[in-house]
Amino acid sequence: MKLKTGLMAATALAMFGAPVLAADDTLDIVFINDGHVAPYHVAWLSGFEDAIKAYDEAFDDVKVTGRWLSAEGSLEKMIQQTEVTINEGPDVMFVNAINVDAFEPLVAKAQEAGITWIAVHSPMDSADYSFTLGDVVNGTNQGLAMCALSGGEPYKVAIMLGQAGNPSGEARHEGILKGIAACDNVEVVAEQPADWDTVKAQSIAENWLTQYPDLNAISGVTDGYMYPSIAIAMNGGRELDFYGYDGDIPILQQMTDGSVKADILLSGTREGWNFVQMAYRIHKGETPDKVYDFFTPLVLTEENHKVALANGFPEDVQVYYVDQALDVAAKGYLEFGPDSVK
Amino acid sequence: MPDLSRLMREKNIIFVTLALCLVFYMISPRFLSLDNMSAISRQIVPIGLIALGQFFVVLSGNIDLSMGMGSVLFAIVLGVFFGMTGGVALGIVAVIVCSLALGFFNGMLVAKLKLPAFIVTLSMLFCAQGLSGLIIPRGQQIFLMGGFFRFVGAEKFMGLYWSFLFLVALFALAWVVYNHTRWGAAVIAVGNSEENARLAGVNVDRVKIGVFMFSALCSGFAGIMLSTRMGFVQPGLDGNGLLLDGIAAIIIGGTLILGGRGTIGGAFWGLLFIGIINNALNLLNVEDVWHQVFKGAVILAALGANWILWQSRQVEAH
Amino acid sequence: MTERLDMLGIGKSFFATRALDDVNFSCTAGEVHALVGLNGAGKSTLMKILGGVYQRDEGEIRINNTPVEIAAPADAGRHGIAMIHQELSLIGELTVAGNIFLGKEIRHKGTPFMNKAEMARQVRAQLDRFGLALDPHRPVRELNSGEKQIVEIIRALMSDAWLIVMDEPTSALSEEDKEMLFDFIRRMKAEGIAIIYISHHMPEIFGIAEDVTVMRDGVIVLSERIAETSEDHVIKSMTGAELDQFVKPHKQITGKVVLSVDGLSSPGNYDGVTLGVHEGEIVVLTGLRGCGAPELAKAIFGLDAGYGGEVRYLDKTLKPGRGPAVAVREGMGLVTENRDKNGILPPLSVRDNIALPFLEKTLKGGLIDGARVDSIVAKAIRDTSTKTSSPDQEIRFLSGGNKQKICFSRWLDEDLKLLILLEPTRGIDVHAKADIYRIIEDLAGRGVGILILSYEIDEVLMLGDRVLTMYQGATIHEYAYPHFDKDRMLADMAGAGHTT
Amino acid sequence: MTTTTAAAPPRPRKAMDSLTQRYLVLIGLIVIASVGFSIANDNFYSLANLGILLRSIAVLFLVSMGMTFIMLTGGIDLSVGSNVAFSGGVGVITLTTTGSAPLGFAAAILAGMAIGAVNGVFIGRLRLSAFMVSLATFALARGLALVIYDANSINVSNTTFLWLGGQSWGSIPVVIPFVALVFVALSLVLYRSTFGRDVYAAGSNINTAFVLGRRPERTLVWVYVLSGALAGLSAIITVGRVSSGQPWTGLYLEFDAITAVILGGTSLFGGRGRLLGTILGVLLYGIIINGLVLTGTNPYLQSLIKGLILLGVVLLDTLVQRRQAQ
Repeated sequence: MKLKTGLMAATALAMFGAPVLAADDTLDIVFINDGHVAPYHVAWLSGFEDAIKAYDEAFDDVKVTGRWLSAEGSLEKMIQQTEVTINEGPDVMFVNAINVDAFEPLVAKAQEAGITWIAVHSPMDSADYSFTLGDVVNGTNQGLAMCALSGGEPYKVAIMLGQAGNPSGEARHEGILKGIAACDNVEVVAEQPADWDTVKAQSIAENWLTQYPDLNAISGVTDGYMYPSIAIAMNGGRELDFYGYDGDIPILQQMTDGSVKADILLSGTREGWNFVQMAYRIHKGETPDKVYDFFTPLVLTEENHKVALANGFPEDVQVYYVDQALDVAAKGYLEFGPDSVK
Repeated sequence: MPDLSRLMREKNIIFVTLALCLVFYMISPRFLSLDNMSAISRQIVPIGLIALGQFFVVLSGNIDLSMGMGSVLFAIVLGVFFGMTGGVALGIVAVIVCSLALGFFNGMLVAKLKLPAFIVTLSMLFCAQGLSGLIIPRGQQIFLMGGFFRFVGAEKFMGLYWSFLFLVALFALAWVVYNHTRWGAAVIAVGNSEENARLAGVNVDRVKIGVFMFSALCSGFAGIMLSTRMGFVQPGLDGNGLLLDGIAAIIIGGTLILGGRGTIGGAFWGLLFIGIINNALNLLNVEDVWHQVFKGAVILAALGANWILWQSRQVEAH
Repeated sequence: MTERLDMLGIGKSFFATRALDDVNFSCTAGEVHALVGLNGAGKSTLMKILGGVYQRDEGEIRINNTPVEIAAPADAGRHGIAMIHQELSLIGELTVAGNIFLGKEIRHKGTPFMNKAEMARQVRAQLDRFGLALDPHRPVRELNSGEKQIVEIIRALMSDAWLIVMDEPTSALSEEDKEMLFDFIRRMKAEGIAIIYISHHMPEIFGIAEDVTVMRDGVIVLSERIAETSEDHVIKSMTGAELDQFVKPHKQITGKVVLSVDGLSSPGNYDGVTLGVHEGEIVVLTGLRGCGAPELAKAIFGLDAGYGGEVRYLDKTLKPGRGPAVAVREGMGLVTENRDKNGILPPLSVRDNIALPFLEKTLKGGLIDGARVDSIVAKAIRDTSTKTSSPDQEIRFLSGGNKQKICFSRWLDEDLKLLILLEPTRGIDVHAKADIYRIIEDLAGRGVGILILSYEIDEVLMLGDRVLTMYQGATIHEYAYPHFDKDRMLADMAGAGHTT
Repeated sequence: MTTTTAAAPPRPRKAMDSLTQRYLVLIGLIVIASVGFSIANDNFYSLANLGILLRSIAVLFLVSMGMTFIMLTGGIDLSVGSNVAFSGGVGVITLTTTGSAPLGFAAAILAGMAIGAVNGVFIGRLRLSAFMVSLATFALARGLALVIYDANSINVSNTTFLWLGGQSWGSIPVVIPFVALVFVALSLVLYRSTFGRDVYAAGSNINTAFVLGRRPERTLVWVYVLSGALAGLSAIITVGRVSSGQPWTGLYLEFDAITAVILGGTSLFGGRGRLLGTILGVLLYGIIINGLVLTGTNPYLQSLIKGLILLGVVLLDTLVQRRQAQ
């Protein structure tokens, strides 16, 4: 009956997406994202949905409503969705713009209509707030971890990139290279963009394993690449290290048995919850930093952290151990739930 | 003289494929390594299944656009059942049942209501795409771990992947069915002239329903193979890419898109051709942006080459 | 026991039209029963009911006095009824044997696999029986139309049929092939097979049939033993009235030369043909099928490129491979022999079908003047007495004769200088034929040069101002009206006295 | 039962032209969808929203009109979506290097026509399968777009270049009257020019068209060039819309266009259909699909609805016609 409930839920969403029921105080949040398909997106959007529900239930004085829209990768669609949304006048808009320049006129229009605009990931000067990730720093941490865990021997790594030209992907890439540069035994033997596409990632991983019989590790700018890479290596009976980015729960779960060495705890769920928390705080009159940096620690196992520290990994880098990371990733409310603002 | 033109077509693609191999080998000797050959053999399995199913549909004068998204849907059906039961058997049964049902539905609409196959299967493409996201809770990915997936996806028999052996076995079976059973002759007849086939006593409706059920079943198999290769399933996989590669394979292999003419051998070589191009572009580190250019140009070149060959044959005939 | 078929009180309606009304038809094994009638008289409908293609609304079909149901073509086969359809109903991509056994392939015992060797052997045996050299393994698309007809007949024979329906079997056959066919039919008769023979051709019918049944407007108007009737009587029953005979008007050819062809050659098709067509003159090319005349006509029009020699039209030399567009712009027109393949535009209206070649002439300010098109179309319909409910009617719903008239009416505007006609009356009935002859003479009277290819000797004699006989690609003799010699012409066509 | 023999059953007295009937069905569905949306959401049919909606389907209008010409010839053009990206890229690069908006416009349209010409020559002159040829150019044009953009987007600030796609007069985007203008022009071409009649003729029976001296092989080339030109025009509008050139723009746009044209009653087999049907098809498709997109319906549900509408309309049409035939 999953299909039926899914249908009904979706229909309900379509029909009553923006209810205008009168309540004393309302907070309507719209999140316009560039996609809905990648595992990170899925976690992100469901974290957002869950948080909306939780906040609405937790606070009697405010009616919290919200919905997400997916532009399915099309800038054009995103602009239309933004225009329609501005017309409907929510309180807060999170926009993960595919191209920030195209949105400047819309930011002005939204602010005219009294809507708080929060630019997601790529900061905008004109926006009320920007929600950022610190991609270069995170990438550097991944690279540093690679150095520290490679064991000093010659270590060959292949890096799977985002879509060419994508700012997030390029910042992460830059960071990773910066981190790797800290030691000289790690050699980047191949780099290829997989366009955030898991299937493409699979072919690339397959070819790498053929082409570089002595490959030691695969690093990626998203955990989406890790799933097929791990499957391919496992099927091929190859022992490889993986360095992920995103904090997807299934990848975190693969850290304890060893194949995934390090990950960056963005976690879509956490980010979704953090959005709602941020919107609620703003609604209650708080003013966060204009550029709000999402707290994204590095994830390692405890042993590996110790090994890394012994190999000169900087002590000031914040590290979560796997259990803790899994906990906050699965339960976004631990960090960003209603209790965090009460 | 046994069907010279057919032979020419098949040989044509064989030569082109071998020449391509040589070129790639000269650029990167690793291309012809055993490892890479077996990697190609595994990569082509889902496309091959799509191509094989599509072959009979196209032969009968129809087209099945729902095969690519269908295979994504069926991979997810398998995943959903695996998630619920933790086992594979029920999931595979479900995939087979669902795919046959989809094929039957397509076939009925085409055969009985006389709707164009293009329209019916285009709408099924959209429906499959939608359902693939709706039957999986919140569109999440499902991990498929365990003996079956490892076995099909990674185990070898005499140096060849089981999945590739399955594909080859299916092609062989299809070859026998196509060349040595009444059904094969009936499909050709329907593709040539529905009216004439009907007059000769061929049950045209049953043939049409049959080819659509077979193509849907193939997309079911392709879905299973996709899932074993990836180790996980998720909606939003690029089914249309698979579909278009599959169609390209059989057309390059000499199947007439209007139906009525084609060979299984040709389809297989066309498949290798597509598989080799896909693999080589990655392996030779061709810059990503050039992949599509190269692929489009190669298909155009293959079409042009076929045309020149055809022209020269026309001249000979005079 | 002698098998017999009775169709009793058969009725069939399509929508509001009564196609068959209380039709009684019988035939017996060992005899040929001719079924004749104009196009649309209902004979094909009747046979399609017998063949399981259509379902009857009323009546009963009995075989040997037992009522039977024929719901699908396969049922007809089970009852020993085989059909040879007017349009060849073969599958080009299958082999001769594959076609003959389509739908009833022989299998290896206990397996689903076909026994191709056995099927080929059986076909071989049948072919040998009639002394035919044809490879059972050849794909049918490589055969010529005579060979295809043979395959159709062998298929009917091998289906163990006791009754074979032949729907205008000679329409695509050469004279030699026709003789072979009649030989076939006689032998089948001797073997106790019943044949229903549909044809327009009186000589064929009176040469081979024992019975004749005439249909008109969905009812049977005559059913007689051949011995007890006459050609005139049969024709009168078909048309329901005296046929107003077409009489060739007398005329004097004085105009300029429109077309002159000099030493035209194309290897394997025609060789060194020289001819000329004057204004207002009707020149007829005739011969047997395969004589090269249609290829010649197509080359003149610009459809074929690979020829040597010269084509001069209105004092200009036409280059090979120029395509027909040049010729059409200069007032040349062509009516092809195969309407459905390249004569009509099926989804389009009568208006669009007629207007297409002369659209450029109706332009006003760069746009098509609809009123002008309408008036030209209306005139064309009137002049050819085409029967259509309106110019907006889609052409595919018209009868063969009316479609053919539309193929003519496209060219009737005043700029036409030369009209090439390939088998202008193929497959149309006597009424439409007379109309078409009249149209041709009218055009000639207006000064249009006309080049006709015809295989029907009576038509040749009736229409030609000048007749050229052809044999194996070469012109044999030229005859000028009224000095026609039918016997010599036939001898020319058959290659008598011709050394190769 | 279909039969092409001379003894085809006479046609029933036609109650209504089958295309007219399809148009009534479409209009009915458009009305139902409109009412449904305005009940569900007060804001949906505000003038501003209507403007956004129409603008969002402007490109689909243009591309679908080109596709109508192509499908009237019995062909198909899978390359239009990629072509929008490619010709946009050429236009934007020309604009940024020369700084001249008119040159940019010309370059975009010429680039679109170039891809169309490749299609046209292979399909019209060499008589190769339209499906296959345009499948190849589908990959080729997308690849070229990625190459010339180097997979990056390029920002555009030239106001002249952005005018067509970006400017609005009040709530009415400039592009809407522009699309209407193109519709009128193309209608004149299709119904009142010899080229238009040749399009129908080539799709009805290419052999006959050839014998009648209509040069259908040329007609085919020009039809694909026209579709390419419309893709180029769409590219200009798209760039104006998003004030940048995007290499991935127009992905699978051809599927939407084909769907809209089929909805509009144009036959896949050529020779039958009208531009008006395509307009209605795009409107229905646009209102429902874009309505759902803009209001944030689950994208998977959108796909499902898309499929069901396509199947539903065609099925309804067939059933109604069958009923009339009885």
